[in-house]
Amino acid sequence: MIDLDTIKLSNAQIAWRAAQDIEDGAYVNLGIGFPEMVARFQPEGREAIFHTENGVLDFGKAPEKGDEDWDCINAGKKAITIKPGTAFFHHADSFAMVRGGHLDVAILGAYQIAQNGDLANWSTGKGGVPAVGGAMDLVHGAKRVAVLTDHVTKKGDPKLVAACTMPLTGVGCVTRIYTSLALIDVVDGHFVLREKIPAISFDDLQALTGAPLHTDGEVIDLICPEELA
Amino acid sequence: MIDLDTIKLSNAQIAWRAAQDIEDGAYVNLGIGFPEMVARFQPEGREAIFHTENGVLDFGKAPEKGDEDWDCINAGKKAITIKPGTAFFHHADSFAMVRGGHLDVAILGAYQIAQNGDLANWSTGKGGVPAVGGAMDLVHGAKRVAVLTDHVTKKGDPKLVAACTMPLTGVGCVTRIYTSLALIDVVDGHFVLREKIPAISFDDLQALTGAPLHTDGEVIDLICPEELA
Amino acid sequence: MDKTLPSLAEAVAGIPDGATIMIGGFGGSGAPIELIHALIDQGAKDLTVINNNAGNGHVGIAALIEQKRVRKMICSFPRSADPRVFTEAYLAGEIELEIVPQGTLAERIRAGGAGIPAFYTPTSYGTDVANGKAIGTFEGREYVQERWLKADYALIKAEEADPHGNLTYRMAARNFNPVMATAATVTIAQASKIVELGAIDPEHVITPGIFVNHIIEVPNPAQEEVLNREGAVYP
Amino acid sequence: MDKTLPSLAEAVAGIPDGATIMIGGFGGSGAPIELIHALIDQGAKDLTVINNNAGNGHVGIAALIEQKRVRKMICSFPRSADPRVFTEAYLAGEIELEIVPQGTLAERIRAGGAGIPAFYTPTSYGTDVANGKAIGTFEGREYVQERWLKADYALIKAEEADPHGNLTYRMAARNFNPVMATAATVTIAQASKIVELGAIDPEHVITPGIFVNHIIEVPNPAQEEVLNREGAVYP
Repeated sequence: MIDLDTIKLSNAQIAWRAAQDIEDGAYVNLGIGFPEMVARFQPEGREAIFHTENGVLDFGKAPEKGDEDWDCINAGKKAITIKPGTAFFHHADSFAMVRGGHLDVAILGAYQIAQNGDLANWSTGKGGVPAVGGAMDLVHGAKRVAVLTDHVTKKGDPKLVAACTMPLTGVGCVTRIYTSLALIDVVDGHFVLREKIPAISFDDLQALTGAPLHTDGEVIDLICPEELA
Repeated sequence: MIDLDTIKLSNAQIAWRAAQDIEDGAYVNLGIGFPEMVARFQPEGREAIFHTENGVLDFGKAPEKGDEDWDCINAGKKAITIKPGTAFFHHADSFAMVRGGHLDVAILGAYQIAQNGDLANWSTGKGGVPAVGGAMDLVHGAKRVAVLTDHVTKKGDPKLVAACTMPLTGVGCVTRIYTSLALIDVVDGHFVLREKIPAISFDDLQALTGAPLHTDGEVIDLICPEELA
Repeated sequence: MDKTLPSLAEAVAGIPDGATIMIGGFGGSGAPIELIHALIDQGAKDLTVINNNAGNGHVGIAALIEQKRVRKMICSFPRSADPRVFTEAYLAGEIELEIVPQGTLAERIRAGGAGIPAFYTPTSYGTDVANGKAIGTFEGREYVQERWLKADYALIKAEEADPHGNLTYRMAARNFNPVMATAATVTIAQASKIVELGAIDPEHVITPGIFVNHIIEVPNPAQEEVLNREGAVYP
Repeated sequence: MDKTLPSLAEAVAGIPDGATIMIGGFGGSGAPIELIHALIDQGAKDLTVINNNAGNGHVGIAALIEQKRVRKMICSFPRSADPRVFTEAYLAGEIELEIVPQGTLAERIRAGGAGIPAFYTPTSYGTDVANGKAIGTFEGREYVQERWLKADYALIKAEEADPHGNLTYRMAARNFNPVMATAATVTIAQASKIVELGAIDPEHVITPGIFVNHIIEVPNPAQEEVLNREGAVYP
């Protein structure tokens, strides 16, 4: 059996790959946690404008420790900064941007993604305190909804599945999945493999995926910067 | 037959009477035209805050001729001025104030008012160009909807009627009617006469009114300042 | 990223015949006269125009109607004083009219921009304007179901714009402009002044740039009211 | 007209047991800590609290919950890092929870303030959160019907206030505060500074005074985040 830990992409590499798809001038919302990392890898010469649900557009980097202004935070409640071009607005206006289709891309984390684009990322369904936040709005608002995720769970179970077993965040909403092993699109109810890391074979990747992987033309080698490994 | 023209209140007197009912601190919208006159007669010591649908709260008096700034107008497209406390906002926010019940009083003109509080004031139903403006929003938004009107039409027909024959602006919305002869409330589907000018008898007033006038306690003499006649 | 275009003509160049266009303003206040006149010069016809009114005098929307470019008006208050360009076209059966109460018009446009396909309002319940619309009862009271309103283009008038399209408005010229900016596929804003990025305080931005596609500087823009008092005619 | 009250205690004095209270803020940003602590001192219990979150640490809403004053939370994201005041109360069955997606929460509150009893949103369609809600189909797509949300009181945090209750907000501390101000029977705003009438530029007013009943000056207000990093506990 292959040792995934030695071959899989790091979170930084997955985020880097997602960043390569963000066009110049795109309005982008990055989910709390791992997806926030995408902002670090915006290709030079391309300017993305980041939106955060709590009412800030076009914000700057995190401040130095000790320089935080706790009135200036992102949806993850981390301190951010303003920069030329920043705008503040209230929550209803913020979600008008989201729901109204004004974001070009939303990039979220996932527990499970089904081959029809269903996403489960808010509740494991196992009790505890449910907490949905803005994810259910984001998945139906942005023009393109992408997911960043490990290809499998910590226990090794597929996260890309035939049908989600966990409570859904949204129906048929995900269009692209950046995993630790591959780049997969959701097309007409199927997973379509676009890119995979060279260290894994198609068959091994299929074995780690809970629904059939289709191809549509060449599968490209997914190569990410070594220094992010 | 009585000569109404010699006894009836002037528009200024009707507006004056309406102004006496506006409490200190009330938020008030005055309809285009005749109702705008109410602002002139705000009793001393009571401060009303005026709202105009096109996005201004707490505006000042009309500017001197020649001093108009045509970016600063009211719903009647007349020039207004700002004063300490003025706020500007967009149209959706403005009608959130209206529809959301934040106005204390709206005072409108009328073609017909029915004894159940139905109001017709936007279309005579006779063709021409229909134009509704903000009246349909105002009648369902303000906590209190009052009407200023001549008691009868130019032809002498009642404007206070059993049921409106003209297209409705709103259903059961009017609570108080200031006419050129009387002050009448709408209570439980009836016209209740509160005040009338001394120069007209109850019977003559009833004859000019298209539905029964009820009383509930004393009918007070409606006395307005002579200098406004 | 710089959303600035060099000319009004370029800004409106892509608007096709048959387009639905929201035009900001309430009467003349906030009306993007220069953009409307550029649209007249451009020649697009068979337009559906959404505005609170239907023009005044012989400039702006009235001129667009006079040039027979407008198939349909969606508005709350199309009546105007003399000259009565819309009125005559309407009575001659040359232009369609959809009357929408003013607050419902503003809310339908906001809904279009906010991804809300339908909502319920007390406005117009029991009137002819509600004919044919679904009625809902909530907490014992009846409401009329209204649908969102969107457009292919919005032509709006701002006071300041920065290169990312962040906008401010002057006084009551704000009116429908910010909501229309949110509800069109392509929003084109004329601004009295284009300022450098960062010159607008982030707390004073009224329309964030995400809603704006193109900006054009039009210093000292015309006021419809002033033009009409001067008897101006366009073109 | 002057809406200024002399003390936090007077501002919250009238809040009865069982009241529904909107509390502004997103996490600690924009949270009216001093008003919440005055409410704790006042003693009202059996409250329904509407906020994006359910408190952090042992101050603000977390302290209100810890003092067992809250019967029910309506929020989008009640999870918090240690200490987990809400989590423990919830798992112990001591507090009710209504989970609302964040954008739906904001829109329901806006609808409450804007006189819109119900609206349709794509958000939550096909999920457990939509269970039992009416579904509407518009232009071939399904949407969930959501109802307005109103409150007896809103406790909000502003930056500047004038005597008529016109408000501004500081940076992202704006968040839910302006919409909550519109949706409560009584809106009480604490402001870092009360300025004279006319000191706020009419174009910079974010919450017009019509939405505000009482203002109280609270200079140098506490930041929940800072309090929690210091390990603060209230009372």
